[in-house]
Amino acid sequence: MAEPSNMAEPSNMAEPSNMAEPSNMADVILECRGVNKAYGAVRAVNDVSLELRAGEVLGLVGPNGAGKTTLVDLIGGEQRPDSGAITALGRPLAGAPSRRARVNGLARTFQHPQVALDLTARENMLVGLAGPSLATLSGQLRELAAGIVGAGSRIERDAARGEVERVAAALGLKDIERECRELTLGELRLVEVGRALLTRPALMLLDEPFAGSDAHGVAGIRSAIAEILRNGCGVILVDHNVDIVASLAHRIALLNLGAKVFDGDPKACLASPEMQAVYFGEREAA
Amino acid sequence: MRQGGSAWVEPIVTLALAIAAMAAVHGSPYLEAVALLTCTYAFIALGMYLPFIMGGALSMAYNAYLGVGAYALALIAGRSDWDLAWSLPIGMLIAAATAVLLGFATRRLSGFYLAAVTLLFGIAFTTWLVDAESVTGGSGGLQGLRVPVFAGRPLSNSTLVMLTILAVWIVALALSRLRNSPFGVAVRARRRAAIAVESCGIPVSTLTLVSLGLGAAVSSVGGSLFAVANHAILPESFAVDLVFLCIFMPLLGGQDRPWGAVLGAILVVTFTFQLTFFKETGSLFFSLAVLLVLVIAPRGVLGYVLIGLQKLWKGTRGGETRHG
Amino acid sequence: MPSQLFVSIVEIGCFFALIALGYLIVLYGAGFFHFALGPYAMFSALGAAYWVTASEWPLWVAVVAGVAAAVALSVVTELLVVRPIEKRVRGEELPSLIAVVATLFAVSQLAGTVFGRKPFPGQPWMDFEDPIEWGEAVIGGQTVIIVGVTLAIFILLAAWLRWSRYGQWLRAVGENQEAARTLGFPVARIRLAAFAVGGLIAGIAGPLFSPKAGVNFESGLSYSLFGFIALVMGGTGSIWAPLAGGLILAALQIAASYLFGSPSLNYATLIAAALFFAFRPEGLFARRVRH
Amino acid sequence: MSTGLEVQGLTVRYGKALALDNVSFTAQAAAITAMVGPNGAGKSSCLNAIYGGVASSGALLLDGQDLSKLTAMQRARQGVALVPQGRQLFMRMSVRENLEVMARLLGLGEAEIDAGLDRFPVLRQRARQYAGVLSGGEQQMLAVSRALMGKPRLLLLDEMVTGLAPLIVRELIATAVRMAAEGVTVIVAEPSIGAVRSHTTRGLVMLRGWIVAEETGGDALEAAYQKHMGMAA
Repeated sequence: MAEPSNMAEPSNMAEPSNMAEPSNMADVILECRGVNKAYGAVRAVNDVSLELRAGEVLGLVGPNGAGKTTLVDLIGGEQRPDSGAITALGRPLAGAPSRRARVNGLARTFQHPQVALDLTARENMLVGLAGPSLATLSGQLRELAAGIVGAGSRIERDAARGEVERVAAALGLKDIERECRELTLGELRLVEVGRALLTRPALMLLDEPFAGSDAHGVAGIRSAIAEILRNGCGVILVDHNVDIVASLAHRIALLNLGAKVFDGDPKACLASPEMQAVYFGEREAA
Repeated sequence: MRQGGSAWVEPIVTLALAIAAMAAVHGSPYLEAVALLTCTYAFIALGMYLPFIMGGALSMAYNAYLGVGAYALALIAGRSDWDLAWSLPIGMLIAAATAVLLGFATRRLSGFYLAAVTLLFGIAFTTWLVDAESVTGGSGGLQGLRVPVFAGRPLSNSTLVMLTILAVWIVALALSRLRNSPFGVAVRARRRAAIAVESCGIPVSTLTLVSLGLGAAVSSVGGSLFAVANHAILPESFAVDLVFLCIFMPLLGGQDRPWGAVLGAILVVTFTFQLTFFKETGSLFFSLAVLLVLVIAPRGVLGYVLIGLQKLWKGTRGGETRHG
Repeated sequence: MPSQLFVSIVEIGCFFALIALGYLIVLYGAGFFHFALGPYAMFSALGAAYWVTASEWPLWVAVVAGVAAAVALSVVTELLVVRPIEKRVRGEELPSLIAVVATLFAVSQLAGTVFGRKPFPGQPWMDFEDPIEWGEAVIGGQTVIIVGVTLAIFILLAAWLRWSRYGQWLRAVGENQEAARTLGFPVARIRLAAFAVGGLIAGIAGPLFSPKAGVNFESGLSYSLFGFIALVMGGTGSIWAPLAGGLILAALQIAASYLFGSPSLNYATLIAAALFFAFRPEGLFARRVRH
Repeated sequence: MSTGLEVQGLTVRYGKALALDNVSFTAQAAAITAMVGPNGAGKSSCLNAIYGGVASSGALLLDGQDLSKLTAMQRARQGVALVPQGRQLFMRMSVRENLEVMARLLGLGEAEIDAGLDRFPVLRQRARQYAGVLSGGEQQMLAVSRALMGKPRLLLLDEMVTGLAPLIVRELIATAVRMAAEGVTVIVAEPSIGAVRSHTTRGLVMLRGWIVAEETGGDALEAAYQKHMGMAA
């Protein structure tokens, strides 16, 4: 996909927002109340409160060191907050990432795709489908026996057969029998989204899905987000490409130095003095 | 997840090979002894296949699980009149419990730390075998084990060999099926993307403990077999260097299928005991072969054999690709 | 505890400390626990003993040859085994762990094949006609040599890390490998130097200690394991941490065997390792820097 | 002195990720070229690729001499200097040792190390302390002094002033301006143009591994940047 000359506008420039507005009556699927996290003297997340509704895309933006990654880890369960509350579907988010996925319907992708490169795309996505059945010890033992006998696996029941292929097709992923080491970065990200979708989440966390992607990769993720919304999930989209996030999100939360400095309409956010200050620095007395 | 006709090729071909092996060794006491030793090693290597080759958890206490299987049989044989067949489930249970407890105690460890602690456990186990005179018969081990009874008559060596080769075939086939089942896929995904498996709601620590337990149980069967075949056991037979041999079997044989572990066992016994040419240098040649495979040919012997067969198969079938 | 045991604590402690120091240097240079250091020490000790007894070489020539062999083995391991595997599988720990475990096994088999599979007594470097008395304990020539050489190695190495070009670069890479790579340090050559120095230290430790305990082709495994635990106990915070770790592990092992009989040495080591790995993996002298 | 740097078709990949996609530009000598763009736009990949710490493909001509065949150490000895993003200091080594390890990389001696300590007074005062105990601004001065030890022809400054107090920002920018005045080719990469607006001759806007705009003068550069970020008023 060689552009004639890289001086030309890349074709993926921000198109006008075409996301369907979420019904504001939808229930709140994620709520952060006064969340704090500090490492020694550094306050990585500083009294952040935000919420997310089903079918809504919340953009989370801000420069490096603004606290985005820490907030994502707090929600995902990789880190524990010092204070404040994070609740999903009304239940407090607690415990290991696996418990949060099981109890609160939380799924996520990773900035550097966490995909087993020696397995095929189908097998990697199958792990998502297998999530509910392998969530408990008894489930694992049942699947172990079914695996040996070669029959009786809940995951491979007729209803599930073809589920992986359907989600892959919906995301535009072709030939999922290829080993993931042969896939492009954009395709790997689609595998992660597919794996996450197959756990039937209520909330999807996308961590810098555009980083290092070419225009084709970016387009792939844009259509993937539409597919996620068709599944009724809420999406938290974390990325540096503010222009693309603005074109996809219903709302944007701007973080700077650990604090939420803006939360509202994407267009308003782009034109806001806070965004101006964060991305262009205070006007110097030239 | 099977691909039509080809699902039956694997069991049929491997069963045929197993039967061929039975026929080849039948009647010659020396070959039968070599076959029994190979099967013992195969059981340990197959026991490591699930947690280590598939799951990536290099726990190195497999000499202990082998020892548990062997001493369980020896104690039942020597100190009770139960049918020796009971030693299999008992040995497997104790080995699985040991593996799960050790796995739980080391759940936060990985890589070098996990390898070091489990190796130390293996060394401590061998020391305990010599130290706990009352239980294990100390350095003299346990001698004169009674011959098991099978279908009314004492089990002859030839029958034992056939049953054992069949058992290895069953375990390897079961693991091969398991490898492609959802459970197996989750374990294989854990090796390089544990965070992703965790984020799908699957507690990785439980997955590891289940794998370790099953692996230890399979290895303990090898121990029971070893005790029956030799009618006596000594602590030295369960020293830690056995573990090194067994780690390298699936690597040399081929990681992509459990049959690689069985082939690895055959290669090890051939290098270290069988060929007079190697005599003293057997293990050295084997260890250098392992290094060569690790650096240059990671798919191992079986891996490249299968690639060759596939090319051949594709060649004859006019280029239509077939996934084995 | 009889004071003679303190002497053996110091002797064994120095040996563990040297192996742990070898681990630390390779950890600095390559960010990697070099599990094959034990067999290098064994190979050097076994080689020296074999060349003196079987080939009648003078002691010094045999020891130097042993040390040279250890350095060569360590360098070959990096160039032919670890580096190609790490290049193929970037950022995964298991393949390089398997590589060094395979190397550990291969070097042991090599020694067994070349020098034979029966144990050898080590050749003492120096004997006193009338050993020093210290309380009821008796301190022989070899003990003094062990302590002296160990301290000399620690001091020389500290100076090398402090003043020499490669020594400073090694500390820098150990401190922040990403920075060293970004700034264009010759990371590959620094890694090789670390492997060579690690091999050198292990190569000296082998024949230094073997007069006290003898050596056979299978000793390498326990040298590697105990050296690794001494490193973890001591921590990686300073060049002297391995010395502390080695002495503590030796004291623990000797106290356990004195109090509960020799089998308990392995039990005590297992329990100590499990506790340290679980609760204090960064060791006693951890790295602390204000971020 | 230097006539400038010419970059042709520079591409950087980290595994499958495309960080820099076939980028070409020129930076004049004795001038400051500013490179602006959000995090992840490829600015650091570009400067690291020019310095050589990161593998890349494409041609790099400094005063007509092609650097792309040289290792980073060789380029540094040819007068390419980098103040990396995040400073990349050795925290548990002293201020002097941080200069020493670099001096030895460049094949320099005690004279250059002493000159390095004297470039900013705080470095001489705290020469024996660990770099980790210095404040952010002081650490940045150490990183800058480290880069200037080899009397560079090409100076690459990667987010040198981000997050620092205005007083220190002014001092560091003054140093950059002074180097440019002495004929050095200076390239400054910053997420926001604020600090270098008035000193910029040529400017590039980078987005997703591309150069999407090339302007002359700081104000034109900022306007182009705002437009591409969809923030034009």
